[in-house]
Amino acid sequence: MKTKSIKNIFVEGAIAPQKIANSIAQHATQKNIGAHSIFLGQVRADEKEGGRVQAIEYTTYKEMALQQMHDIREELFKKYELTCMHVYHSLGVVPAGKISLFVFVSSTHRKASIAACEELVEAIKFQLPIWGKEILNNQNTVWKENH
Amino acid sequence: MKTKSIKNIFVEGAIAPQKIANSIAQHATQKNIGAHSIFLGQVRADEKEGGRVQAIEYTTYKEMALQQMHDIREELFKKYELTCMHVYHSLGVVPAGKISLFVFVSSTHRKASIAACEELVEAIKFQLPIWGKEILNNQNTVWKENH
Amino acid sequence: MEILFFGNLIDITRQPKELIEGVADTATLKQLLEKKYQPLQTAKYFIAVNGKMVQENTILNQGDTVALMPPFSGG
Amino acid sequence: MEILFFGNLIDITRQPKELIEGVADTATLKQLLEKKYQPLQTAKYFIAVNGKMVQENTILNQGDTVALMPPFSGG
Repeated sequence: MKTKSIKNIFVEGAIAPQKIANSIAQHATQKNIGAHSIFLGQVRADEKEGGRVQAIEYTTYKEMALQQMHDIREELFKKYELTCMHVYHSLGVVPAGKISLFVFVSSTHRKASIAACEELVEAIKFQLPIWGKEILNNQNTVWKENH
Repeated sequence: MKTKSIKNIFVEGAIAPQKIANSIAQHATQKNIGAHSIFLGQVRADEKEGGRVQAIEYTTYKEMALQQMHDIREELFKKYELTCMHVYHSLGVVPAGKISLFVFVSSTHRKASIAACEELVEAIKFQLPIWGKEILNNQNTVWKENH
Repeated sequence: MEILFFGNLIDITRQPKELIEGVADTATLKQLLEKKYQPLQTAKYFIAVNGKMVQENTILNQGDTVALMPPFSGG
Repeated sequence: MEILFFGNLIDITRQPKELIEGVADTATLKQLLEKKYQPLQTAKYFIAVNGKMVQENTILNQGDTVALMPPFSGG
């Protein structure tokens, strides 16, 4: 563990659009920000053998995920000229159509926020110990895979 | 002019965070969406010779801008597998700290929305006849330049 | 024929549009305007005819709309 | 030593964690677990010791936490 504080990224259940609006509004006081890049992951009602996805249930190895996220954050702040970076990921059940991932990167010029946001989304998908279990409308479950 | 309808992208003054939240919430019914990529342009209070930017006043050649935007939109829908694309740009005065550009691209898989959003932002900056005039706190003005 | 000016070009022309008739092509129009508004000679601008950018000299017809546009700076 | 199971591995082990003592290294632990939970033999998983991914065989000490993790699928 580093001595720098480890931020929590996890929220229980879906992420409300209002939370996103509030996050944006809070950045109006930072007058050196020119660009916000936001990525939202939304739960799809995919057709699977035997049913349609109704929801995804997310679990994590929290301690490791937060440490990894902390390291990813530090790397990106070193690599790009960023003003701020916020990440929220759902745990527990998120119904289809709702938001489970909210990534928010701000910078003075657009290129930094756009590039960092893309890199951050990939890192979250492939480096954070989080698992999604798709719950079908016939109550069967399928473990999600990332591509 | 094409026969397909030309959408308006312009809004008077700053774009409210609440509009962004509403746009996101409206996509909850589209169950094939897995990814939203959003770009927001925020007016910076840059220091210029003789003063600090207080606001930007935007003007456009509206008829041409909307036709160009229409063509850019069609190109991107051809190139990427997208579910929807929304663009809003301010006209008139937008104070520092407020949002003047809201770009919102949705797709089933993240790569399409991320790539299309980036391309769309570049196209908006360099292909749409829109001009920003920076209004300084000493009431001088400086014509904005895009890089 | 309607001539539209945008962005910092309006600081030069002091008006957003004017009507001019009997100009054969865009090259002639440029000459005419740069004589009338001398700072246009050193200004950077593009020309659009009826909402389409033109790079080459282009024939003008009655009823055309010609726009003089400095580099874009939206966003 | 605490062993943690995640994702679909819990479908195999039927428990999210168990305590095991006196195992020298991660290779030995793998053998032991794959004998106890045979479907683990064909499952795809990574091992982390105290929250750090390990690729090579790694010595285990008392008090270590070992996690067995299938491919991540967050987002």
